Amino acid sequence: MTPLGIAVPFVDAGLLAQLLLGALAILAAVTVTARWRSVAAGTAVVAAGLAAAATGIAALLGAQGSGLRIPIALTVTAPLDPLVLAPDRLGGLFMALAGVVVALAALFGIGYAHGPAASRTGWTAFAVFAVGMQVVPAATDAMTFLLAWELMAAGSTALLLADHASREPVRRASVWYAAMTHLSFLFLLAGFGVLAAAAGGTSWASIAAAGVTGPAATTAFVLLTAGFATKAGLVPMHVWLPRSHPEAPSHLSAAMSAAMVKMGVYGLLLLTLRLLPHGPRWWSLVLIALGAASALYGILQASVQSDLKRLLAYSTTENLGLTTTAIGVGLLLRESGQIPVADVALVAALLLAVSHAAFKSVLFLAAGSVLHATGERDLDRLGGLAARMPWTSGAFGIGALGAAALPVTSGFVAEWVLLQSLIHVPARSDRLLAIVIPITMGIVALTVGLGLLTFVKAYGIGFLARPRSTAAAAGHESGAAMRVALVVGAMLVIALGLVPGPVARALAGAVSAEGVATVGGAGLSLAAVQVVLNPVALTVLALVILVPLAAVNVVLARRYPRRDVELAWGGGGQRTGPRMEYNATSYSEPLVRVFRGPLQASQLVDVAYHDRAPLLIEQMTYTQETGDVVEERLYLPAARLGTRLGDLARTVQNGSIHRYVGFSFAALVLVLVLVAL
Amino acid sequence: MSNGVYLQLLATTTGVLLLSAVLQVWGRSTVRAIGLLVLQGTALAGLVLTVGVHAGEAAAPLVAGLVLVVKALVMPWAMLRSARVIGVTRERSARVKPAIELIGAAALTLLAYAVSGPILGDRTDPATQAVPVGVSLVLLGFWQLLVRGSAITELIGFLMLDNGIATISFLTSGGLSLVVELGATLDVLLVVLILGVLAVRLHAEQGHIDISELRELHD
Amino acid sequence: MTIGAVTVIVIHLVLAVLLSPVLIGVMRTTRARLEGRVGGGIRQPWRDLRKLLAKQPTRAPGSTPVLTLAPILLMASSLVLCALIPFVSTVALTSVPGDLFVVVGVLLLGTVALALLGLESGTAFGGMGSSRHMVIAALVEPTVLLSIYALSVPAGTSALAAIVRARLADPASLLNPASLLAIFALVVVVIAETGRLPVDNPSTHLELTMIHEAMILESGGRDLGWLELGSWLRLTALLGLVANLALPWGIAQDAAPLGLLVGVAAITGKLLLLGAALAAVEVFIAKLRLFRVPELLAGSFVLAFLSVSASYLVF
Amino acid sequence: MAIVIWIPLILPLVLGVVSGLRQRSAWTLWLPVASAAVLLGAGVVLILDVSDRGPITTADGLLRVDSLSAWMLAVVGVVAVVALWGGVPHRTDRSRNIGRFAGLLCLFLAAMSLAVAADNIGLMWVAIELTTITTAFLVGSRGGRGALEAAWKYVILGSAGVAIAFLGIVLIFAASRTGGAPSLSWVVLLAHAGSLDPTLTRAGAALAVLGFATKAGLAPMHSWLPDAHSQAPATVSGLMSGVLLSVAFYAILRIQAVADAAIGPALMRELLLAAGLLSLAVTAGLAITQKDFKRLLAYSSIEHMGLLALGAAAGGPLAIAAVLLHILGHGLVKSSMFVLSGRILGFTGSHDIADVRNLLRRRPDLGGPFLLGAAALLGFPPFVTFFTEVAIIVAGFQRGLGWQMMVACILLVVVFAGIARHVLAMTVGTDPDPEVARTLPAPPDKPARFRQVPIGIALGLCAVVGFAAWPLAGPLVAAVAALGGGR
Repeated sequence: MTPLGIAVPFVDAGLLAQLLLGALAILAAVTVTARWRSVAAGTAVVAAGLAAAATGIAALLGAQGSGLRIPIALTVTAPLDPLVLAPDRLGGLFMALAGVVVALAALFGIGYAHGPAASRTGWTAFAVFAVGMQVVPAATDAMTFLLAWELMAAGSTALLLADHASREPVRRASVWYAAMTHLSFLFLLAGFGVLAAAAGGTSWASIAAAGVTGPAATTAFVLLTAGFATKAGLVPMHVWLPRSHPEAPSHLSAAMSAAMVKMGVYGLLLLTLRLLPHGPRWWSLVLIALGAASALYGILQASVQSDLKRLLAYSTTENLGLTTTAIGVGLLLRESGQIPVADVALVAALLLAVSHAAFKSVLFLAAGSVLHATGERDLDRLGGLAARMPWTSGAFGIGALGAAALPVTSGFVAEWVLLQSLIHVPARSDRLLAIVIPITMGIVALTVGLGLLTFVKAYGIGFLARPRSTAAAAGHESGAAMRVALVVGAMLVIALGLVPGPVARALAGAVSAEGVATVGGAGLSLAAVQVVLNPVALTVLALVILVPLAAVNVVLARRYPRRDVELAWGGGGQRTGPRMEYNATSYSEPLVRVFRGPLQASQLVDVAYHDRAPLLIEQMTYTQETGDVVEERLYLPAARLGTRLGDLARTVQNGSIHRYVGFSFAALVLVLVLVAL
Repeated sequence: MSNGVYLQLLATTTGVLLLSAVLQVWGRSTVRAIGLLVLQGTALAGLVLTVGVHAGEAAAPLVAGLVLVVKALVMPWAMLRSARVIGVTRERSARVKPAIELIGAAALTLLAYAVSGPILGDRTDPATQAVPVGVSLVLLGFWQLLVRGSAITELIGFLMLDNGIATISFLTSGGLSLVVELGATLDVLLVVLILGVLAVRLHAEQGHIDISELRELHD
Repeated sequence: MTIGAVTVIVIHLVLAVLLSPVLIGVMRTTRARLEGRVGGGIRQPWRDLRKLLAKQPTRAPGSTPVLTLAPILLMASSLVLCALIPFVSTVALTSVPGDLFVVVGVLLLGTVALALLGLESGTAFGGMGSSRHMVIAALVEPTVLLSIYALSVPAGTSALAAIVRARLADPASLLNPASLLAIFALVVVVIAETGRLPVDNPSTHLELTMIHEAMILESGGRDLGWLELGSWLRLTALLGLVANLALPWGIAQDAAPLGLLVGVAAITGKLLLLGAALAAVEVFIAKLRLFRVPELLAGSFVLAFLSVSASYLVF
Repeated sequence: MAIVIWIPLILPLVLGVVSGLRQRSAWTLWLPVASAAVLLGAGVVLILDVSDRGPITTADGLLRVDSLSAWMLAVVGVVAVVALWGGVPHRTDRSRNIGRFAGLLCLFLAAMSLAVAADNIGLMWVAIELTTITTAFLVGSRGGRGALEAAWKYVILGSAGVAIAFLGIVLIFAASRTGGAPSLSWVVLLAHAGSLDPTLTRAGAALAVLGFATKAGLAPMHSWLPDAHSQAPATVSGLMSGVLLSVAFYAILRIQAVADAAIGPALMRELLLAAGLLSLAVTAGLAITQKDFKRLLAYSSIEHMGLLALGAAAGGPLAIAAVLLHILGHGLVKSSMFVLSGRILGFTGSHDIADVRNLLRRRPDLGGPFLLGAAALLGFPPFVTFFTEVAIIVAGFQRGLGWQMMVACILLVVVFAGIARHVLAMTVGTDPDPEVARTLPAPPDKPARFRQVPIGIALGLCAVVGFAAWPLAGPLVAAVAALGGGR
């Protein structure tokens, strides 16, 4: 009997419902006329997402299905185990996460999708992507996993392509995306291949039962980590992220950034907790290093971006980096035998993943709403939207609070648990821990600090002050479906932050962590940590202070009302034009000075003097560019090398029949010698 | 047929085969090359007859006659016709220095002897001992494809290759089953005809048949 | 216990609101005297505050609620800080235990409110101040968290009250290297967060060098009053925190009236002394160039890092 | 049931002769399609029959259809239907001697049926070489210097390569003579595998595989392939890629089965691994900077043949089943891709990738299927190629080919990047010059629906076949068993 008392087939029914609803969505996308297509297909996808959420939550709470078997033509023989869908607790969590995000994104998409994204292809691709993604965590064997994984990849690539089919940046983004996705897929394929070879089967159960060790385990770990890290957008495999997220339609960006990259996290957890649970110590150090580098690099890049969606994309790298760091710390501690603190770190990883899903979907959807209203995603051309788009700006604000990890949002809770796990590492007895943990702490702290700056900038420049372009000045609030999605998402951010206790307890089950308890209905208490976190109580305290303060303010406002003036700003003098405002580029300029190296920053001041009066300046142009050092130092040389090799390879096929005969002849001689030896 | 005569005939026919092959590589005249092809076909027919009669196969003269007709008459005739139509009697120029061609040919013959031994194992019957000649023919035929630039010479190289395979076939096993042999012979004949037609069209298209200039299709 | 904790919180709030203008007054007066000026007197901040709160603020078309909310939020954040930090007694609510990470979170809320206000004005100075303010806040963050880390290792918890109690119980630990390094790093943090010299000059009105002042340049009347009071409260809270961490003597361990009285006296004394000392030091140093501030913060980060390592490896 | 074997051999011949006689009649164009349908029908009937009653033998043992042959016959049939139906030219652009063209296609199909139905390596060789002859004219049928050059290279390289295979067959026959049962029949050779002369078998099998690798388009014997595929009419390219290469690979599989039984799997494995990896490497190197989309498709065929070779090298039931399924999937997709490329060529008038831009918007009827087909070629689900690719790699790892599979994975990434880049440039890239886009001829006003049907069928089949446990699993298992269980 399951804890919920749900009958066993619920999970199976839920899985089946997702697949059927997905099919229904595709059917709707193909058959319904353009006018009602978004509504019909979008509703079906929302339903599929909700089904996934329900199924996932049931599985997270312990419900088990008997397994949904996929029939394939390839005769199922060793080492290929049957293809079965049956989420475990961890899988349930990620399925629920994906489902909620998909439901939000699709709901938003009903109002948002236009042009190619609302075409037959667009909605079909979105449905394939959504269902594929929801099913990934339900896979119980490598083939099913890869199948769902590739459906997710194919759907998202197709949708990415569908939007603005004739814009050059989209094509370039989609080539990057497709190539990196396939790289990830082949890493995974090779990794699972190694595991299947060592274990004699492809199902998780048989791999776990085989207890693979030695070089096979190491190879598999390296390959699979590389594959999952690519999907999770970790440095140095993050390059597809800041290219594809901005170009994708916003509901897809939201789903990709909030849910799809999480499948990389799920994979890492699956790998390190279930498939190869007894890895050596350096595995966890690899994860910590990957995570810390991604966190710091991601947020550093995010803080200097002026493209809103690109900023959010880099911030995804940061958050996934933090999550990976938490996983690494958890594994390091498990390996050191510090189980209670390790459990806290793992719960922190899950909380980070869940909270990121919540706030990042809100942020991307709000960015989509801005894009929808103004056609701009360049912060340098936005501004003043808080007055014009109150719902959007409110939702973005809450999302930004979450992303900046401020109380009382989900982001704060997640980072609180991560920090608590770090400071409670019993490092006195272990020199390695005594070095690694403080460094990790420092990096996490710097990340948090820069995150604050990033989101103050994003919100302050994008939504406050005065519009910096006519498009921004013409901004208007979005339609009902989009608003509902935004509000629900923002409420999730707050709700997860207000009641961390029950959330964390449910998550703890997914990684079988002990010592996570609820206090006072909402608060969170961790056995390994001697402090409780009760955001509700904190909120009450703050309200107790705030209410009298507000009352005093109201009284004062009655007595001394505000004066409406035409020229309040600009030192009380002349109204400054929008071009005089601080913009996103100038906002991050001090930071660029500090981190010139890793940002590949170049600044150029171009001064044009007056013709006849050389001391007078006619015009000044300031250009600041930042680049991605990983892309410039790693990928572009690799691409150039590839092209050069390609040119070299062309001499193989230079058209000379004598050369071709020579190949055949050489092969003949070689084979003759070979068989004669 | 006594063993001595058998050995003598075997040695003569295979010797003529090898000789004609080396002469092919040496010479540059197309007409003479076709003549050598006739010689080669005749020697091959002789070999077939010798091996067949020695093995006591009744169909041996028939098969030998077929070989003679196809390899020594029809194919050379077809080629000669193509060559006449095109009007080429000599290759335009050497792609590779003649010395290198010959040194290569010698090396390949040695290679043929070197690899044949291990492949054939410890068998000692005289026919098997002559197999390296067939392998040399194959390799030299390929060599011809590799170093010659004229369409007709390439064709001759291909036929030499085919003669080599036939030699090996008769020396090791007295030939395959009749259906297969017939089919294979027909195929080769058709290939030669097609190549002849193509060579004529090549000449019509570009005024010469130097195939090393066929380099329009490339990457 | 709960009633005691509530009493302590109320005392904290009242004390902070009453004490912070006095603290500012003492600091300004000290500075004025050392510079050979007369100064406005210790009660001048009070008078300023009363004047500001009774003035009408202005509003321009197109302004957002941030204009009204940010000052209140800064105030609320500073007041919650004062409620959470153990000034007088180590008694705390069990459900809101004054966890250092929560304290930092609340502090940062105030920081963000100020930064958004700076951007809201839409002027170049506001944005500039906001930008510099946030860069410093971001770079300070590692030092803050690592100092907390260092301080919480011996106590085994990040709850402030427990840390202070542990330090009180083991006075020897106050002078060990880990503790000294951490306190020093924390002092740098407080200076940076509250905008004191050498990071920012609180009394400057030269636009190009200012940080804090630039953000509130456009505010007036009641808004400015709240902003000033909020900033003073922040300074009070953070100085009080450093004071009680460095010199925990005199703080009450329970909510008994006598202990509380002693605690009030002790913290008042410590704060005023510390404030005077800070002001005295400020007289002798100049403001750093903005782009050398990161170096200062990097130094403090190294100190904090060493203190953590020291707490593990040395002792 | 022996008569069913004769139908796919005789009927296409008859139809070929008919179309050769009625050169001017337009309906002759449909005769090859009918021949292909006959092949398909015969294949399906034979699959069912063989699964009930075991292999069927006729013509004195020269022809024998077991489950593998029946599978191949059906695959050849369905792929040929797609390629030929899709390639039927529209009424307005038919040349005069369509009858000869159709006749040659019918002959080609007859030869293919003979190759898979023959229980004799020699006869199979004859059949495969016959295809060289028929296709030589087809490749060169467009005329012009390029077609002539391609045909010349194709015939010379193809014949010389296949001659090597004949040498190998001769040696295998010699090996069987030593063993006391001189025969070229699969059944006999497999039954007496233990008594074959090992050194001769070794040399024979190696040379035979090398020779057939030429026709299968495996590197380093692949050189003819890009030229021939790019110059041949689209239908012929599709047939060569989807049918001819596969049948040649079928020959390799048969020889591998015999060799594995006689001398153990080491030699064949090494050869196939080398060929497979080399093929992937060639594609990887030449796809990146490719400029011609038909050549790109040709290289993609080399890549897929390389994958098949890797699968055969791995061996084992999983890999062999995957190989057989992959032959079907690849054939379906590649033939439709070539048909589409022919239409693209008709639309833009150029082979150059650079001249084809933004197809998805300009000609969605071409761009959409082209993109889908490319996804299938690159191994995206739900297309069957996904399952087979994964199964081949996993089986490879399981059979101890660890590092080779890693190398294969790396090469596959490069291949993917190269092909994806070009296909995306063709389907979604911006128009090179807006003026050019405007002056291009408007989409030809042709009834497109009917011509889309075969492509839809092919891509649809490819998408669902992967999930068709019933009815495909049974025939697949039987076909693998016919190869000796894929040791």
